[in-house]
Amino acid sequence: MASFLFCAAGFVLIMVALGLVRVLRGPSDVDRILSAQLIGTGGVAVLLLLAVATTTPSVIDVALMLTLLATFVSVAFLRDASRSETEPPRMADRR
Amino acid sequence: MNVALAFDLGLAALLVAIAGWTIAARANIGAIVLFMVDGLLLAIVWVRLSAVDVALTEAAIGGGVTSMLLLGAATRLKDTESNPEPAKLTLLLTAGALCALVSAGLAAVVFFLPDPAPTLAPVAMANLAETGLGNPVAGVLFAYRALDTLLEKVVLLLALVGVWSLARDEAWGGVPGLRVYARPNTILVFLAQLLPPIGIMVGIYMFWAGASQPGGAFQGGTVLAAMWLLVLLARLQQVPAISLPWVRLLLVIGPVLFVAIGFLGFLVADAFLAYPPGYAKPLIVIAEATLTLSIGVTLGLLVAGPPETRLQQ
Amino acid sequence: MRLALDIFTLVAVSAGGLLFMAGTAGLLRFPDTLTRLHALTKVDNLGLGLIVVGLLPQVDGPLAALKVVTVWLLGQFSGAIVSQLIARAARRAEHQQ
Amino acid sequence: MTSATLFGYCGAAMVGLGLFGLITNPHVLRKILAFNVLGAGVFLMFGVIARRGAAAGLGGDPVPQALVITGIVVAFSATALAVALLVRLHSETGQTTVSSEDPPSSSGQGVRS
Repeated sequence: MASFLFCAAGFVLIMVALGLVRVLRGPSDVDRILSAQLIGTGGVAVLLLLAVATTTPSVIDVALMLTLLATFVSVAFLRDASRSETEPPRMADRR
Repeated sequence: MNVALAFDLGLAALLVAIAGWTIAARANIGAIVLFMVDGLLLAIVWVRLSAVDVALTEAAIGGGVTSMLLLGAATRLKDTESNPEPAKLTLLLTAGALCALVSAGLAAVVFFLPDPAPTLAPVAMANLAETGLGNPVAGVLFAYRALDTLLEKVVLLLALVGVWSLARDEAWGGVPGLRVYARPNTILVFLAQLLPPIGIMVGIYMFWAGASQPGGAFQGGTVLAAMWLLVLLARLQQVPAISLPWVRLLLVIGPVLFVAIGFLGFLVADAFLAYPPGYAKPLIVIAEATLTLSIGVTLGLLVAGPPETRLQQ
Repeated sequence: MRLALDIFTLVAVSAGGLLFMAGTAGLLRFPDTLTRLHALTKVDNLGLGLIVVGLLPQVDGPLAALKVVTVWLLGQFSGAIVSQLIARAARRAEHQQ
Repeated sequence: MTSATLFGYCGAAMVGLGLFGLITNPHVLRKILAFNVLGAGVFLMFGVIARRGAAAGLGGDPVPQALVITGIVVAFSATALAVALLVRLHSETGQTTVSSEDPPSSSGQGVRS
């Protein structure tokens, strides 16, 4: 069973890595965050598979951490993606 | 061929390929997204190297707050995106050759590492029982190398002082220039109301579980920082001015308590940061709890950046 | 019984992996941001979900199982909201062009 | 070849790549990014040494692992400081690059007198 889970983890890893081509192509920053979101989910899946394959339950905590932080980064990124075109950054030196 | 080794081979190839792509990518935003992905892969690599504590830290920092910091900076500097003149070919070739040489040297070091490898693991384990901790990494951080851990928190504070000192004179003591969402966004507010309670629970769990299994103050503090920033981004709370007393108090309470415990060591044990026998675990847990809080606030303010608008009176 | 559970894991995890493949294909092949987002959400919910369900018989102890399910629920919840935010950002970018 | 040495070569390659980016890319933000890649490579080599020192029932030597955790924290602090410096540099002079050929001109758009 462990070897199968390793294979599955490797397969998911390769699949989401292929999705990274979207980062290269864009065209917009929103498309870039899409592939980051995909690889975030893929990373969580890989970590869960590894946690079971190597019977180290504490690895599940890493997946939990990743889920929380990936959400946070996506939110931060979308702030930048939706804002950069609409208004200039607020700066103290525009006096 | 062993399946695990095949997986590692693929992981390693992907890691190096994406690292190279991060360096070579044309657009700044693209490079940062790739860097974030590399952080995620590194977390998986640390799991494969049986270093779950480090994997937690890397997932929180490399994939999380560092990326957010760099993304914020990249958006601000967006108008300067285009690279005016690419580096000269001779420079590229020379630098490439020299860097390849450095890599080759390091690879040789890895190849010629002594066998059997020297290790401190038995020594660390032998005395771990005295600290009452079950997690050897926490034991190293808070018992054998406590001074390092203390100074690491001081470095965080010094970096924050450095960031703040980049403020303009008239903005000193004011509100950090963290850019929040421009208009109120109901879905985001919903997320920022629901996720932080879960996140705070995870943060407390990280530090609490850190005594006996992978986790610890730093990982917990990072989660707290991320959740706080989420609340600020959604405009549920105003970004606080850096001169507010509670901000200053939260920043220093962890390190100050840790130093106090250190000096207590002079009185009841023999040396600075020595824990009295039998009290090691409660003292470490108290120090870690306050450090978690301080680290959370410090990281959040480091990401928020220097103050930009003056205090409204 | 053990064999049945193992086969269940095999099937569910494989299906999850295939969904990841489908998601990647969608991300690369679909013509615009919103349809790509559509492909992505399937992976977020069902792909991860199938892998989690498939892993459940294999984890040792109810606590670990609970944590795995928590990861999935958290991922699904935040995935849904982030998708909404992505869609809004994409719409706004479209209007500006 | 074991997994540990494999990741060791990986770390060595990342150090080289990071160094290359640090030297050749004039954009400061990219230099900061490259510096982080370099640092990640160094940490990875530490991790390999930790993994090879697996003993006493542990998967790795906890001392290098603890050092890496401290290192990641310090690298983050340095990155935050560098980013703040860069943003200030940009708001003062409008520049985001450093280059050896042309010294920063004093006619930058935003220089305050």
